[in-house]
Amino acid sequence: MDQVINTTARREEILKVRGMTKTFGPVVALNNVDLTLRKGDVLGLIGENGSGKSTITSIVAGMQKATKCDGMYYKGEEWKPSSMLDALDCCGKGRGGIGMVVQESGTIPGITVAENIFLGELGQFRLFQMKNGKSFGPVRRKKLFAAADEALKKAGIEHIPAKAPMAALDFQSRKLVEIAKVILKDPDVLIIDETSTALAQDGREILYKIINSFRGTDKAVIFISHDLDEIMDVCDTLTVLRDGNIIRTFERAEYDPDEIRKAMIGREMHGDYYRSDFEPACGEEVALKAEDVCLGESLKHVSLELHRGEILGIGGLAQCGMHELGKVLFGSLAPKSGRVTAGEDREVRSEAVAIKYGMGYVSKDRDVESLNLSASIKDNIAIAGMDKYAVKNFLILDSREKKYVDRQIDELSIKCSGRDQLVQQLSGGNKQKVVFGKWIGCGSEILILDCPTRGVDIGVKQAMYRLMTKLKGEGKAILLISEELPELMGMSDRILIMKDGEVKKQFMRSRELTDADVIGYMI
Amino acid sequence: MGNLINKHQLKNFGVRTAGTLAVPALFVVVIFIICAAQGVMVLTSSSLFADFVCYAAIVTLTTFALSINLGSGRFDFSLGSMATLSAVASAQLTYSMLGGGAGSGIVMLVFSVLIGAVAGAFSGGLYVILRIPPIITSLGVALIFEGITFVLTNGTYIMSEVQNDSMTLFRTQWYLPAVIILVALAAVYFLFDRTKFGYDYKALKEGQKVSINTGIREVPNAVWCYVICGALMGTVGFLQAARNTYISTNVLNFGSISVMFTAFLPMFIGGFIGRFSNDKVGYLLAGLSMSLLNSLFAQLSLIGIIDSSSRAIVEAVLLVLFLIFLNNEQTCRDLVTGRIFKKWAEAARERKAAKHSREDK
Amino acid sequence: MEEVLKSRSGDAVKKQKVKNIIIMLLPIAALVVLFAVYVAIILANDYNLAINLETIVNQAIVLVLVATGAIFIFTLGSFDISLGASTLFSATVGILVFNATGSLLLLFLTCIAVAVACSLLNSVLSSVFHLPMFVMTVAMLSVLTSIAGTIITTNSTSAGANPAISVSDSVLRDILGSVDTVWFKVLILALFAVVCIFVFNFTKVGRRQKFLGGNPVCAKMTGIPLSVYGIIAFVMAGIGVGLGAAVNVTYTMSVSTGTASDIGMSVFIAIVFGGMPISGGARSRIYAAIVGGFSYIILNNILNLLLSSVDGRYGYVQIISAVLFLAIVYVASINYRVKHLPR
Amino acid sequence: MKHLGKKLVACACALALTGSMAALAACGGNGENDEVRIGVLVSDVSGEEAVSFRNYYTQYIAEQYNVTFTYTEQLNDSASEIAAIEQFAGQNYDAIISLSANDRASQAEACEEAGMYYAIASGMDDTIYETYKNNEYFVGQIGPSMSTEYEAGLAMGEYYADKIEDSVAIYGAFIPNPMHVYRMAGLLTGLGATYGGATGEAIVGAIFADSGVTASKISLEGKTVSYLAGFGDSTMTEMGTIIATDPDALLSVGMATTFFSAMLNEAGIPYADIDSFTTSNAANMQSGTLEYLAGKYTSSIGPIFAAVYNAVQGNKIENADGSAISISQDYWVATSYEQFEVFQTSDSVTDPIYNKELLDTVIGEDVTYEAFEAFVTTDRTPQA
Repeated sequence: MDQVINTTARREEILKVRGMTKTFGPVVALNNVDLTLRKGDVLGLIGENGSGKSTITSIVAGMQKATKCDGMYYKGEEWKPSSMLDALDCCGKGRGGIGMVVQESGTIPGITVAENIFLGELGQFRLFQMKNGKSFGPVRRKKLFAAADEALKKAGIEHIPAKAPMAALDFQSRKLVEIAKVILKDPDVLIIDETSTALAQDGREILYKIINSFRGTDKAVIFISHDLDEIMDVCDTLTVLRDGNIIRTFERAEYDPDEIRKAMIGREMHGDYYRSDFEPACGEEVALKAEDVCLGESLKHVSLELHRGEILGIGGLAQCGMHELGKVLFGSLAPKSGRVTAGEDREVRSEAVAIKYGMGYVSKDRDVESLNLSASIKDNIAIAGMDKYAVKNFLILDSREKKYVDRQIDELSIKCSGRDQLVQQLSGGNKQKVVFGKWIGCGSEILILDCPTRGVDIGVKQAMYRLMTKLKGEGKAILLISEELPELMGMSDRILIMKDGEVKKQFMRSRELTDADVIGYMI
Repeated sequence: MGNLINKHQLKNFGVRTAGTLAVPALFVVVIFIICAAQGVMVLTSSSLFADFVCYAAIVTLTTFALSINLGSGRFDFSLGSMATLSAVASAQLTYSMLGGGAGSGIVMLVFSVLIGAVAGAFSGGLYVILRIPPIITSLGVALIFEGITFVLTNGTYIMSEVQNDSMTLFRTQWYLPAVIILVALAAVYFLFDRTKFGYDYKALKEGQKVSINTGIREVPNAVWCYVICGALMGTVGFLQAARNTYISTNVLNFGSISVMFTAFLPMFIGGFIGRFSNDKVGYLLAGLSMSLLNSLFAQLSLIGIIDSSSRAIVEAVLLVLFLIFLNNEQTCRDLVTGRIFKKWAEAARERKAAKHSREDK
Repeated sequence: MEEVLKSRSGDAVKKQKVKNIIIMLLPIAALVVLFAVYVAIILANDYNLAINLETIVNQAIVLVLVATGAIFIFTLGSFDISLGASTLFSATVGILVFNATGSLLLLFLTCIAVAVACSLLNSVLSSVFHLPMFVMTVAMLSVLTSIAGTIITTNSTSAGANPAISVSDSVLRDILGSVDTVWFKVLILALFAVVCIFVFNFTKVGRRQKFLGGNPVCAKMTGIPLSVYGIIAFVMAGIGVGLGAAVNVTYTMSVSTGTASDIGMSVFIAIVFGGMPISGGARSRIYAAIVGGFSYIILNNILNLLLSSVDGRYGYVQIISAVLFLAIVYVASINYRVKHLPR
Repeated sequence: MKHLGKKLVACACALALTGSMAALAACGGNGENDEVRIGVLVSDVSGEEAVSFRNYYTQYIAEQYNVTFTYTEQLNDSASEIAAIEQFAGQNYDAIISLSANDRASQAEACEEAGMYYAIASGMDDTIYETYKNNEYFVGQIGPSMSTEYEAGLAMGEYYADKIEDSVAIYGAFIPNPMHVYRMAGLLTGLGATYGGATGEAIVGAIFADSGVTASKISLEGKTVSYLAGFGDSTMTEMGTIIATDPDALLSVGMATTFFSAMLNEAGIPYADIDSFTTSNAANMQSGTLEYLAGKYTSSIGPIFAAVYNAVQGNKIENADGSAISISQDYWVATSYEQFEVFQTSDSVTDPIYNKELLDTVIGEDVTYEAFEAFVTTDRTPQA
């Protein structure tokens, strides 16, 4: 990676935040935080979920307002953006503002790429442009599309036509459109919030190219990621946040993964991160079986067997079909052909059947598919386990339900104010624990985990890996779908690598297995 | 509402034209077959044609209004009450000024549009201020508008206020409602497909949170939507008054609700047509189709083979059938082409094969 | 994006809890206050309290019964606009059966069976053909009103403007009259409410309904398909409609084309008035229908009394009651404000 | 929290306001003890006839006597009728006059239960009368009987029998509303047409059996008959179609003056209707093509008031065998504007035919059934 640092430019501050506090109701997300960004710098922000890193950047980028702030200065002037567009426009100056590529999808599927790129600023394409900057009249479509094509080109994205409907693009292309949208405005500060997780290698290359074009110039980048390796690789400086406070800032020379982890979680990490053994092991009995499953472009003749006491990893790029595979196995998507059976040849036709056969499914899209955010922890955990504690299999008694839920809260040590707390108020990690509690509590024998540690901080991650090991020991069958190779290699007894809807290669667990061995089969 | 991917792929002009005209053509063909079978004719005189255009205008504009907010997930029960209120208030106002003299029609139309727009602004304003789901505010607003209508008239029919030569023209001269349709179509097309407001509207509709975070101001956009709805419903109120030659004002306890239900079928048909061309044009074609259907119903009613309740059932069944088509398009297509039997056969064969292989094991 | 939210002190949480409870109790408080005002007016005017209270029950009972069952549909975040039409239709069939048999039991059973059948038709059709539930109910509204209208017109015994079927046999009228009492109505309501509360809060079905309303996608992934539970919800609503229809028959001893015409929309008002969010989900409560239904009726009665000498009072009554309705819903929803406009 | 506090305070204020209004209402109500309070049930608040009836009671009678009339809103079903009666009962009203007919039996029973006098002011119903005539609280019914309705239709039909040369259009209003059915039967008979039979009785039976009129079953020798009824989205189109055939006249059994006046005046097609003597009908007759109007006159509901008033004062009028009154009233017919004008001027809200002076002759302790009957049946049709 390019490491030229212009030391004279680095001295100059471009963005300064002093005493920023943000609260959401009773919850403090940022506590009197100071932050300084210097020209030419690529600053990494890292911290567990809820440490406040997205909060501080979203305030800087005009997405929301601070509850209290002693001062926010951009290029020496007071900085008060009213919206993200306003921040990009540098509060009316037109260029050189602050642009942010947000963590969740920042594009709108129902409209065209061009409309997304110029979202909220179509005024410039109106027929009549007045000298005082005002405009009126209809929007000229040809001009709009031409400008959008221009913008895509500028960001180095050639394969996306501006006229295409956003919905027709894949996830990565959508993210790239977002990047193009920000780059178009020539921001002097670029904020990238957890974007790279959505990108495959080629997409990441485009992103890194852009970041490097900022490095050492008069501009600067703030880069947010969960991936410690990536962030150490990309950033010149690293600031660690925890519980809304800034804990420590590391210069590149001081980088030490253990130190950084310690700063993030505020304590020493004990024991192993992943599984400690390197012997592939599993029971004889086949718990779940897919035979020649096909689903359009996503799955082509996939067959697999998952045994009791086994952790079977499925890896590949985001679009390789592995997420669809998870849903097919759980009966949530009906395969066009082929069949899925659990245990003794019992066909899995729907989620309800899957659950009856002792299956549980942790979705990648946790907030939508695995949780009912507006309901309490109790409701979420209890919903799948009613067969366990219902009297005569229909009567639900509060006392039994509470006991059941409290046991899960205890066993998974979910941090909450009580079982009646709403799930939407929990952190990502604790939300994921609730999902685990929901499926483990009801005694699932087969667990399909799709990116179970996505958006989860290190502490919880470690706890989850331990839990998986424990479950394996109890003879449960676990199918681990993940986009993170270290996790797959660290946990699985066996790894299947998928590409374009097909299983390309199988690896057995081994100490010798390396990233390089595997990646070749993914791309 | 329209499926963008399809739209993108359907570049073929022939397919687009065929898709656009398929449903209206089907209506025309079926209606003329029924006419021939029953020995009746529709649109036999110029005044009947004028009535056809006038009713088409009512349906089309109501459909425009319904689709604007419904498309954005905002349920509006107050459409009918806006139409009645603006018609009643504008009729009284116009009559007090002109006494039914020359120009009454156009003046009342202008007032009705304006009052409708104000009513819409009230409705939209209440929604953005209270920030409770629009379905609830619209219930309250409908009750309020119905109440105001009742207070203005004490529930009595509005008759002489809307019975004058000037108003008659809108019912008997087909070009007047035709002009209204065209102006309304041009206005909604321009506003929603060509302006920044329209682009913002679409962005908010498809991705509310992202749009707002980006800096699109939702509140004014929403209020303007309600204002436009109000103006459209004001026009509908006026046209109904002109066509019926009286206004029934006793609409307490949600008596005004049913107006919006008549627009569901044309809205879905229009949305379907919109996939091939433009949804606004679709609503117009659907409105014309519904009006032609109305003309047929009138003739069938005169010879005594259909009455208002059987008509309601026919329309409801059409709605359900069309929805079934929309939501099971692939199956319907397979059914028509006969491919479905092939599929069934394949599936059966597969099941059999799977069974055999299991048994073999 | 609102990353992690850390709880401040237990104190703040407690305060929030108290606030939540106040907001939750608001609809009940509103009912109590409205009731008190109503009683005060009655007593101050030297009117007969007993008769007036009976009137309230008579006016509210059908609405409340229908709304109580409808909670199951609303919980799913769905709604049924054909409830009024369904009430009319089942009452129509019910009264025909009663006229033919003279059996009270058959009246109730028929009404319930017909209403449940209508509900099933609604929900099964929409789940088999993947139709939007609401639009299906719009179509159902037309169909049921028209069919009921045709039946009533064909069998009309009325001398008035609206065709109507009435129970004219005096023996049969006496049978109906024997159960047309406040106590019987309250008993029916209480029984139904208890059943609903039980199903809603103490069975798997009820829990799943609430979960479905909160997040249908997640519910599906938890093995709770909308198609199945939607049907169950519509069946419960059907029972409420059937009971409402039968009680209406015992009260009026006739069914006309205008019967229950405003019930369909009043159900919305009642349920929201009772403090339940229109989107359903975890905050759904059975009592919302009862509290809201009675509040709405009492409010209208109060306004009618207060404005009795005003010209065009029914217009004013409706305006004021709509404004108060919006005000109460506004205050009750204060905890659930979001940045963007709700849909 | 502060925000919430404010809201709660606002709410409390609103409720306090309501409370004080309640107290206010209490002061206003029930001041005079001997005031007679009558609730009026209506199922139509929109039509001109309904409005003039209402004005006669609330603006004339209420001024002349110590009476208050309270009108209900439009009652669409039996439940709302009973609820209205119960509300009146709860407020200690003395009597109910019913112009609404969703379910008269239930009305009568509800009134009996509440101990309020009950009277029917329009659309006489013999079944109801026979059932409840000995009921203590049933005052009786005065208004056009079904045979009067039949006669009204018959007169119109006879008037037009010779005038129709080629074609006639008939509007059946809200058939199978019995009132409209009887008028229709009369009309067809008068024209010399048949519908499942030639006699009035047969026609009534046929229409009820069909629960409506089927156009093709009407037969009028040598002439074309077109028929429409009801009011819906296609009604105006149907009327337009009929007008295009240029019929000799449109004969209506009700509501045509409301729905079709504008169209018919403009097309120059003569029409006849059974409605009431309102200003707009006067205009239709003077400058439009309305040429025949049978109608109730505004103060025709005067006698039933007198009967109710007597009953409330303790002088319930009963016939020899102790049953309630049941007297039919006839329609007036205008076939020229002059005649119409006479009707209008001789019976208005400010100067009605049944004015106080006249009504006082049948109000009091010693009014006999015979005197009352004679009073109602006396022909008071104004002469030009």
